[in-house]
Amino acid sequence: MPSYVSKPTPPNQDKRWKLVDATMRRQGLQARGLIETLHTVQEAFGYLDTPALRYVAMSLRVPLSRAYGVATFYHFFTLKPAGEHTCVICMGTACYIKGAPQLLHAVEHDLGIAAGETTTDQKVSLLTARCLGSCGLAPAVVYDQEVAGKVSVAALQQHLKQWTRP
Amino acid sequence: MTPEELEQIAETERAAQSQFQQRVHVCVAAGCMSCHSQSVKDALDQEVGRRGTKESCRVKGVGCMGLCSEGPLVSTSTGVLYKQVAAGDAAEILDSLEGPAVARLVCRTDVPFFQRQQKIVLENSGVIDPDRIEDYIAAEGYTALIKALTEMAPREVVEQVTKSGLRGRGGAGYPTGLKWSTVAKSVGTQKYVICNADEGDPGAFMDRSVLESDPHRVLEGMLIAAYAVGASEGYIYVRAEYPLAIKRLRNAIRQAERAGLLGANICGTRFSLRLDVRLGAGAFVCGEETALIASVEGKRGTPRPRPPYPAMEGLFGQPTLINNVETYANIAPIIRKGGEWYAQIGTEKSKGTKVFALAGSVQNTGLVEVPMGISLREMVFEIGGGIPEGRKFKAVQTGGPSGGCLPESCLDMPVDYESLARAGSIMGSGGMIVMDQTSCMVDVAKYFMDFCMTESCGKCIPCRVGTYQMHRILTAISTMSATKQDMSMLEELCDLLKHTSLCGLGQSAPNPVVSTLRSFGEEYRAHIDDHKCPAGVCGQQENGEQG
Amino acid sequence: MSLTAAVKTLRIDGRDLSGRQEETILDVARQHGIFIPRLCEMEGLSDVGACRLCLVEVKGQNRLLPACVTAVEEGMEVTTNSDRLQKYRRMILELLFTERNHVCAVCVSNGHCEMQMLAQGLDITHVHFPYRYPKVEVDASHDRFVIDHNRCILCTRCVRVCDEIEGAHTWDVLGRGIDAKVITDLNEPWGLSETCTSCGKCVHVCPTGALFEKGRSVAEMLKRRQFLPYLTLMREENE
Amino acid sequence: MSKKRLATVWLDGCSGCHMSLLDMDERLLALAGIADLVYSPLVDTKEFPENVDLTLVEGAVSSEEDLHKIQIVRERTKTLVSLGDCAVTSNVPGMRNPFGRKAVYDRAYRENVTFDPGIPTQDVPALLPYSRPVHEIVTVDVFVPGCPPSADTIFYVVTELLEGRQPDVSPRTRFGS
Repeated sequence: MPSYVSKPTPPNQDKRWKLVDATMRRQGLQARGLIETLHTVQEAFGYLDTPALRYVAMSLRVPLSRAYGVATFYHFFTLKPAGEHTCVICMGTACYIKGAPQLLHAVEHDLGIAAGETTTDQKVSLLTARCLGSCGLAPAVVYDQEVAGKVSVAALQQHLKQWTRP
Repeated sequence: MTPEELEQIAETERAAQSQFQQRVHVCVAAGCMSCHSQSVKDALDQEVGRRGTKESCRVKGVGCMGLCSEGPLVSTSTGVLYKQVAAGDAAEILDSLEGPAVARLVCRTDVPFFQRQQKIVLENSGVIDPDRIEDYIAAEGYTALIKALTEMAPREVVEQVTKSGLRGRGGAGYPTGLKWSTVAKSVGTQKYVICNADEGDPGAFMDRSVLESDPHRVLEGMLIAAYAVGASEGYIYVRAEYPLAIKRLRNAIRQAERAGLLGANICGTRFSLRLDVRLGAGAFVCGEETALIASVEGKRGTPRPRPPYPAMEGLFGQPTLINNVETYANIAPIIRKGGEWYAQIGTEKSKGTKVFALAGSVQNTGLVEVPMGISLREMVFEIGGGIPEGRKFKAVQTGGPSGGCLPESCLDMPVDYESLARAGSIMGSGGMIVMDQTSCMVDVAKYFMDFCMTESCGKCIPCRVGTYQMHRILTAISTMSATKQDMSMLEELCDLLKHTSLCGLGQSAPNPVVSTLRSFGEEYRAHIDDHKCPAGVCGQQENGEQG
Repeated sequence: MSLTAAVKTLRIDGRDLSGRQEETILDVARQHGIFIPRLCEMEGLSDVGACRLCLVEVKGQNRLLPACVTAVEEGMEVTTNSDRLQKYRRMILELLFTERNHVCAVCVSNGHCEMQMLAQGLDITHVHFPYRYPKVEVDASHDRFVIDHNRCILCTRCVRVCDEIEGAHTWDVLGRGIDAKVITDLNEPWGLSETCTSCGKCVHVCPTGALFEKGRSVAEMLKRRQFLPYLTLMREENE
Repeated sequence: MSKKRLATVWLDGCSGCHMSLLDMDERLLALAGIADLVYSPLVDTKEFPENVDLTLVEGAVSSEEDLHKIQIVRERTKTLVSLGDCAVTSNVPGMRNPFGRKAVYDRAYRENVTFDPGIPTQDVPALLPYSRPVHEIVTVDVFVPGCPPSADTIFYVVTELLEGRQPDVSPRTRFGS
């Protein structure tokens, strides 16, 4: 890197940046490693914020706007921190025809948020998935990391109650 | 690794396996894992330990056994398949290895769901431990690679693939041999092989299952392909939503590298291949090959016009071969047994078998591999076991958002590329969703249009704005507020998107609408003329006003 | 390679024409005064084939081909202006008009807007698809320029000119599908951009009134594009 | 030949199209020779009459009153012309659409009002959720974009239609013209 551009430094002292640096080195600090690096950032920090994007972009020598364009093109990436718990409702075809819209409707109603949002108390994030590939178990829901199959509205509401209990 | 060394590993592994008089296989693919099959396996392990029978009884985690709706599935060396097994059933199952089967858990295997299948791609699924390369090698794994490297010129490999009649299993059905020979003939400083494992169709989980159940099979296919076309670098582009598949794939790559089956100078030849996993990040359009390439390059996954085709100018501007998981998984057996053997299976123009993810309103949902040319009726009513709860069949959807809904009159049609296309759908990657009288076809069309609208990359105008307008009209129809003009607009847009969109996503986005209009036009008319949804799915309009 | 092999003869709208093999159908048509509508293509920038207005019919091909990226071939027979093509072009333009809030009457580019001119040329007297009326913003934070997203058609000329000619890559596209929009840097106000050189190239390649100079009246806000062929030519000379 | 029955209607627009109509100057007399102006903001008729041959509509459909009016106009008119960008595209009246009806009411009757703020419920017709082009409400036969279309254009279109020909509008006017 030319001397007139200083080497980018991580946004803060957090040790997790070492993981990010390792991914970037593995990608040869090249622009082509952008998506892989964003995956690492999201895995480590839960989301991609502006300082993180700036650091990754500068390190990989990717234009800032391109980094932002990539981060927002892919729906797997999120620019906002997720809640304490996440509830993912599968909207795959099999789940859809077996009642996923009713599940979503019930959660949106109970939590007062739309898919893609987090409750104001930061307790629960509600997400939808294109297809979890658990079509044999439709409709499927992921509570935090755990997949549940053949979910009913009542069971879902019950589960959410445990999370939202003060 | 030499052929002799490979044989040695296979021998050792087979000998080790034959020591066990009793074997219990527990499915640890994602379907059963989500019904807690890991705890079943742990319980079995514990029980074996408690009984002190570790020397004679082997509990093994294996890949998908197919009947996902009845999981967790467990099979035993006595030839019994158990369904919906819980951790508490461990002792009884172990008892049954020396006595009568546990009747309440038995899953019948003498039914069409199992009997009608013909397994090539899935031959190791549910049999071998996906986390152990030795198990794969013991099942003739990597012998096709060794055969290709030591006995065949790259040209001969391409010839066998061409002879097999294999066509791309990702959806479009382009002849695989032809693709390979184009890449082989292309000139570049570096060639690439890419495996498209960005299984994006909602309702399809074939590729995930193959990667979770038999990852080495895919690696072997890619290795043979790389050898045939002259590539020395490759990428497997997997959905980030498939963590288990990614884990097993990464593990398989490490094992293959350690065994000298991947990396530099494979098996002592001049052939080298470096493989890396690339994670998709939730963009359906990246199933389109030019978009996938952009994504592997770390860019926004937007497609570009073809030509130039990736076979000439692909990844980093170099000749690139892209096939999907199932296509690669077919390669090893083709090389092992010859293209002619493969070409005997299936129909005249659609050779071999196809894996389908059968889901929706059928008794048996899960993964099945059948010869091409089987009828839809057999798929739904024999293998699928028909429609549950005495409901009436309405349609079967194939090809996901690019496919169509086939009505009852199509049931006796053979399942092959041409027949499905003629009927207004496509083979697609293999999702097959059965719908009964409780599904509204307008609602289904709206569902897929919503999918296409959200997944449109936004680069070309017809797809970006056209899918929005079509979705608006379908929403109006399903809320009983559409007019006849809306219907003619919908048909105009179907025509526009099909002929002017930049890539396959936009060009095929109208398919679910066109196919439902063709076969279920009366449902659309009922919504518009009588303000009624025959299936009782669609509601009245809520007054939608902004601000 | 012999000179003759590098020259292709083809027929466009019944006229026998020739072009060099690296030229596109659009290049050759343009040289001979045959007008093919387009909004994303611009001489001097890379081609993306995105607007789909330049689709043409080529005999023997069952799909329509974008003239801006289709290389000429020997014996090619091209139709640039059939009823079918006109119908598709009208629909595509109409879709653009519905996408954001294009109010020609109050637009700084009224009278010299490429989209407005194309619409008139294609006999579009009204838009038969319903308008979308999205709420999108105007960013006037830059001290010399404004971006009004209401008028943006996502042709990405600004993105390309900034990357390929100016070399700053200040612009890119955020999100996807109907929600996509052009952004500067990390989606920050343009005026705060640390990469923008304020060269104004983006403003002058913009086909509509989405990008414009502050303080210019409608009559003054003419887009000047001479720099593009000039810079391209000078660079080729110096290579 | 009996004279044709001509009408003009003013919905949500600035009246600029009507001004442009008046800009025909002496040609208005020529027009009067072939048609009677049976309804218009320029004449003193209260009720939109039956059996109108040609109606020029200025303005977008923005309020309950506009909606009611245009439906009657359509019923009683043979050839309906959307005159000007507001009628054709909703134009400036449509610029409120992205913000929603409530924001418009608040700005007009609360934020900018010091004396007795509040949304009127009498005498002022209620706004529709969106201000929309005429053809999204009723069938329109001829479209004449322009803001406003020139007097020449209007004269040309009206005479062509009155004499039973289809006018070719595009070469003479366009959106925003």
